[in-house]
Amino acid sequence: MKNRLLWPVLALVALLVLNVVVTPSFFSLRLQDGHLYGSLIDILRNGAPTLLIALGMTLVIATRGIDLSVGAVAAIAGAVTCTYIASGGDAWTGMGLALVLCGVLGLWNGFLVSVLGIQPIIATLVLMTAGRGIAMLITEGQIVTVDSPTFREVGAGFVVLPIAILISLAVLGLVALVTRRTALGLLIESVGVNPSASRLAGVRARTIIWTVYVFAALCAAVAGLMISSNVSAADANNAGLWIEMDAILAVVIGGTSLAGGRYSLTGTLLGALIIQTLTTTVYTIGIAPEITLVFKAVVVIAVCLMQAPVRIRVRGVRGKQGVPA
Amino acid sequence: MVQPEVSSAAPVRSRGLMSVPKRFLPVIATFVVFVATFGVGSVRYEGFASGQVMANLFIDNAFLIVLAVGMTFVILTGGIDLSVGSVVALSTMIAAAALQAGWPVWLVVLAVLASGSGLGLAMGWVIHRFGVQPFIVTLAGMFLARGLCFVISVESVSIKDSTFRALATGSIELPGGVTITYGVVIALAAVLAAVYVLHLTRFGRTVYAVGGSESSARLMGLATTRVKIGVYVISGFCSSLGGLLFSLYMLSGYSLHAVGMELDAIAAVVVGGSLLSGGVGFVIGSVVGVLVLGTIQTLISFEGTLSSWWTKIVIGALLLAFIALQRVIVRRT
Amino acid sequence: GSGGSGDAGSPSGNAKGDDKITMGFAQVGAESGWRTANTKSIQEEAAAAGIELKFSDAQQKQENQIKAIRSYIQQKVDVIAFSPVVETGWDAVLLEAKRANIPVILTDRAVDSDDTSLYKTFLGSDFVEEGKKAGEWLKANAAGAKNVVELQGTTGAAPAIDRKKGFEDAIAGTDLKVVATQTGDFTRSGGKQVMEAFLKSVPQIDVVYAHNDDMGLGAIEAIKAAGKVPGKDIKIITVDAVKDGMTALAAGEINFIVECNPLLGKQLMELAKKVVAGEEVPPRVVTEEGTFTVDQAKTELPNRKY
Amino acid sequence: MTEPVVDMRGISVEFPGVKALQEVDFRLFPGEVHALMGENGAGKSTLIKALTGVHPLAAGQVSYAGESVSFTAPAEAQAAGISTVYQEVNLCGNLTVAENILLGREPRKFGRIDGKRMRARAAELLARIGLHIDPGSVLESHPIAVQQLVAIARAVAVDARVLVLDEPTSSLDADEVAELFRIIRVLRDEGVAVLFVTHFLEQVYEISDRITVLRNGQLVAEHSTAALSRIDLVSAMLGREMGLLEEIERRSGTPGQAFLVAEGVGRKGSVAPFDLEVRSGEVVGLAGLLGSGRTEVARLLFGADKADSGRILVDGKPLKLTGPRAAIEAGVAFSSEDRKAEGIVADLSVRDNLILAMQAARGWARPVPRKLADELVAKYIELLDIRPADPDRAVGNLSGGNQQKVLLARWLVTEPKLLILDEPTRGIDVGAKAQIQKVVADLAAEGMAVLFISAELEEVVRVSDRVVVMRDRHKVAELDGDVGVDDVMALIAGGGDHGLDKDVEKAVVS
Ligand SMILES: Nc1ncnc2c1ncn2[C@@H]1O[C@H](COP(=O)(O)OP(=O)(O)OP(=O)(O)O)[C@@H](O)[C@H]1O
Ligand SMILES: Nc1ncnc2c1ncn2[C@@H]1O[C@H](COP(=O)(O)OP(=O)(O)OP(=O)(O)O)[C@@H](O)[C@H]1O
Ligand SMILES: [Mg+2]
Ligand SMILES: [Mg+2]
Repeated sequence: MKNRLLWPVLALVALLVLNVVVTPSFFSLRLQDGHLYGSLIDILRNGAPTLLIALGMTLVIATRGIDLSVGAVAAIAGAVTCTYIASGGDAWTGMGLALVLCGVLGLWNGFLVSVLGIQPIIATLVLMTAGRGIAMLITEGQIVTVDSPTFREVGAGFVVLPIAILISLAVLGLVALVTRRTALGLLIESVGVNPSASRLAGVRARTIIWTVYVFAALCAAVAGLMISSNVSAADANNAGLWIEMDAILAVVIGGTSLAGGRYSLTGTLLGALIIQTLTTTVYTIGIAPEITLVFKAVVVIAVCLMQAPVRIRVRGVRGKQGVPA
Repeated sequence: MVQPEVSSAAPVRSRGLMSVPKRFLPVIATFVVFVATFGVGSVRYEGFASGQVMANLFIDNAFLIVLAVGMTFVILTGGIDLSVGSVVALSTMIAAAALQAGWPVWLVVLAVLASGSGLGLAMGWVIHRFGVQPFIVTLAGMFLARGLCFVISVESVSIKDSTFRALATGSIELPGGVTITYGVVIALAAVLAAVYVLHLTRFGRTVYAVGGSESSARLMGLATTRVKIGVYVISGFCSSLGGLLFSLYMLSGYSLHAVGMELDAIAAVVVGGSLLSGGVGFVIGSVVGVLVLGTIQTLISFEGTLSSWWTKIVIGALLLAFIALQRVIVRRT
Repeated sequence: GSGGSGDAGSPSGNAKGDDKITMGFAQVGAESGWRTANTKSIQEEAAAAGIELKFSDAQQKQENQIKAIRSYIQQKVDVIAFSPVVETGWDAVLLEAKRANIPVILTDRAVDSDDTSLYKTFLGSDFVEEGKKAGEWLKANAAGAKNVVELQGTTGAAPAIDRKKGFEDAIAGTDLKVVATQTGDFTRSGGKQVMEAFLKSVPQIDVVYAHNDDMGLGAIEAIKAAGKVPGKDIKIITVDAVKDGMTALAAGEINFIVECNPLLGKQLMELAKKVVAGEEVPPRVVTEEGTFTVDQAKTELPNRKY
Repeated sequence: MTEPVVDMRGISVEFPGVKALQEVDFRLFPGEVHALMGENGAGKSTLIKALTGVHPLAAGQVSYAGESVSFTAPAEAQAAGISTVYQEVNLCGNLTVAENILLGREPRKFGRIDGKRMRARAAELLARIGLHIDPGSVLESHPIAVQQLVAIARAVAVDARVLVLDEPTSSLDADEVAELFRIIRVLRDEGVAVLFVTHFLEQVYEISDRITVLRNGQLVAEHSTAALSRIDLVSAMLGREMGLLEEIERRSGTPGQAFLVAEGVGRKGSVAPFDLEVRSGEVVGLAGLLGSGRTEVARLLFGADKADSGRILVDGKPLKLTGPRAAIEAGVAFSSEDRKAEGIVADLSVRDNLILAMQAARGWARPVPRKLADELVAKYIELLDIRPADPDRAVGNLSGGNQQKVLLARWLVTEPKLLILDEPTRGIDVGAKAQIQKVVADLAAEGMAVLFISAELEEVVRVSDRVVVMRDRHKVAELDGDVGVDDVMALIAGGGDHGLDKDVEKAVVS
């Protein structure tokens, strides 16, 4: 695993170097109103929601699942909170409400997957479609703008570093701690690698699967709060749009297989950073919008070829070393 | 205590109750649910139960059927192809731009099909040769194809070619006054060809074998390389063919066409009873899957008064109702 | 504000003797607050005019719009109206409508078809004109500003293309120069992210031209975070004039907004009645839209509904 | 003798961290049955895979039919006439039996596969090895033994010059083995070279002409079978004398309370209601032919399948068996016969696999302390001689026999009150098998109840205090203490008719 992370790291470094070459001041940081200011900080802050969602996604994927609904759930979280605040409510209560509601949505996903046995991609597709409708229902299709200093902190606030990335890193640390210090990681992986063997070994596969979907939904909820807090508005339509793809991509770049089983949280962190750096790079080095996607495609291919377990089979040695009879 | 003798001969035989093999069940269940929904629609909405509504289901989804066919191959091997939607857009773009530049129709068709298949080949090769996960490779393919659209033109390009127009507007009269388009015929031909390839050729059987267990298939001496790359070529080909049908449907090339259509195609395949893990599923199932999605759309438009958000919620709910019913039927039997 | 050009039609049905006009309206989707206001206006005005409205949301997909129009043809509505997602690709379905003798009204955006008999009239804004207005104002109020950064709408989307074009045309030949342009996907967070990057990579930014208010609002956040004053250090011009944008304008954070009016409902219903009654209508009806400066915004803001 | 058809010289194969084969020479002659012997992990399967192009060679040379070859894929070896049954059943469970037999060489008509002829041909090939199942049925629906037979049918379906069989008999009982040997003899007489791997010494002496012994990836000896006594063979394999086999004549004779009592437990379509009692401190053997329902009995008792009649009492109290967890909580453990699909968690390490059941029982919040895990792993690696003795190696990379040992260890560490072992010694070498039997006996002596299922009748009779006989999905008898193999055999075969064909047919053809 360690070795495989080398390549994502190199990819990240390569992207950063590219930026510095084009924009020499890319690494420069300065203190602005008591917090750090610079491109690197932007990458961290804007990458925080993706990272958070990717963390939840990592565990879901480790159980052989996938969660397409995270983007919609993020939108719902933002919608609930902003609508609540806009109607005169308190920010903390609003966020609490959002988390509870999204937790319920996670339970729903987990129910479809682990109890009804519906394939994860289609089970979560239901909420992916309907969820955005629910978010719009809550906001009535409008962008709900709020003016709440408390709420602003989540996505746009700073304690030297952006609060958003601090939250994401804290969750990363927590997940790492919980899955590696308890047996949860082992059980998740065993369910992902061989569900029937795990069941026969007495693993509560159902509960575990259920748990990871709830966790993914909660991650998505917090990410949704960050996204809407960052602009102090809930945009039910666009908040978290396609973020599920970014999250899955982050997980996959990080070396976790979509087939389930072994997962790497560090890999996911790297993957999320690579994706956000890529986006920022596009803006910073001034790639024309028309060729942005081509540029992204090239980078993604390069990253995955770099980390690919190259299948070159060394066959030349044969024959040369034949043992004399 | 139960006497062992009482039921002595009984237990062994009860497995024969179903005359249909178990693996057809999901497809049949999907079909049953599809018919039921159509029935509900007919009762609820005036004019729903007409032949033309059924025909429109095919007309409006011909391209999706073709995409789902290609996707079925990929999913059967346990892979996934996220590039299909973008390749559709690229195909419409190439077709429109080339026609505008005055290329002859046959050359345009050839160029579109070749570029789609070529991209599929490239992706398949990378997936196989470097052992990269299909998800990333085809996602890159998705970016690339969509990006190339923008490179060709940011604006939409109208198709003015008379042959295309004739094909697009022409229709075939079926008994009962129902008309279908040429696109439907092409889509159905693609379905038949896919069924033939999957079930009656070695290539097709190997597709199933690879999906069942790739390592076993390799040890059994099957041509796994050819199949693993081949399915992406097929999917690429189907995407570009779907793209051609789409350009007939739209008579335009546009870089924002078919955004997210890959998810529709995947959903259709999965709703049709295929397993994403590979090895299980049928092309016919995918076709029924497309019809299911189409019916949901039709129901929505017949309902006619849903607000934008309720539209999304109802689509989700109907999708859920479908798969839940399908599960119930599969479990009961 | 919107204003009716014709007289208010009588709400009591049409000339053919049907008791009620049925209109099928195929909306693009609900991708923005602007669009939602547009939908709402149409729904409300239809009710007020006594027109039965069949409404469908295409979820931003042209094929869905086509399907919806087909189903309206099947359902034999009296008139079809829709906002085309994109200008190409409507000939086939419009021909079907024509064959079925159902008149069609376009809103928001024209279609690119040689056969103008396919639709009766087109009601909507002119995106190129909007871009031009933005450019003209800037030319007149540049005051030494040179470097413009542009926040584009979704790449490939019609408003984005046209607003870019109109703006470029207007500032051509002046000192003004678009030094960086990037898509912000019409969203606030998109606008903010892009602006953040611009603030670091572009040495001197005088003006931000955003294709809609939302991106402009995002840019304001980014500018504030960089320690600059939006509206002063960096001038901001946007298009749309939704409520949030007008609020910012009134607060002086935005300098100028070109209106793009979503409240077409009333005009549309009037046109529909005429069309169904077989009256002549002009082939192009431009919605009334203005522009707002900071001062105008202060007076207009209280009346803003969307 | 004539020229060898396969001549491998100085073969070395390396995996990351393991030298699986070091300079091994191997020759295979036409018309001979050659047994490849060695302990678990000795490198037998690796040698076979090196021959057929699955693993690249680090060094060495292969010549086939007099020419130097270097196969890069199994397909090439197969095309050249080397037909192979690999150790784990390597077929596609999602396809039908007929397809599995004929994949890649389906009969065709006008270029398309002729389904009817395919099924007919498959039925013919199945009949040839004495298996009467519906060729149109899905492979997955058959027990592992049937799958093994299907794999054999596939291998003998082609005209090959070399037939390689890697532990083809590990799940088979006497009748099928006899049938297989009949076919092997026919092929041998036609001049086919047969390479055969097994851990059953009797089978080696019954069928093979020559023996090659590997140990720790190195060649130890190549002999003609006649010239090598069993004792010598075993010590060549183990590298030491072997005395254990005789020792486990253990019959405690003091079973305690009835731990588990099944009353009229049965399941429609799988096994007729039966009564069964397992007492603490005794080993109950389950004997029967392929498809007689032993596995089904085990699964019902464990809750892996739901019974639809009868009830189960544990310690005198009725137990509501909602699933495996309920059984585990009641102190029942079950090791499945299908180690690939239901046993190992391939990507996880030996350590993780070993503590999995224990961990699952403790719940996620109370991880097995690292120190305890290491102690347990060290203990069982030593006790069962798991090789390589590396707790961090992924279990999927272990040899088949060693995987089986890890599985067994997984359940032993949970110290269950009743241990249900379905084919626990499948693919286990002689030395380790004796070790496992001894462990089972010791556990019983310490008060554990054991339900022991094995295709090898001798083994069942040797370890069991009581033998329950299954036939045609019915429990037909319960035999006490000192029964002989022959007594059980008579019961298994039932009223004299040839059990196998009929039973399987009845069971599978629907
Ligand atoms: N793919 C692999 N990766 C790493 N090590 C492997 C792999 N396959 C086999 N080995 C190692 O090579 C050695 C030889 O294994 P092999 O499977 O050949 O043993 P075997 O003699 O067939 O044993 P058994 O009787 O248990 O089947 C073992 O130590 C095993 O762990
Ligand atoms: N999952 C299944 N689906 C359908 N049929 C099955 C399934 N599992 C087993 N069977 C059938 O049940 C029969 C009994 O199998 P079982 O595994 O109980 O036999 P057994 O006595 O354990 O023999 P062995 O383990 O040697 O195969 C088999 O012949 C098979 O046809
Ligand atoms: Mg082996
Ligand atoms: Mg069995």
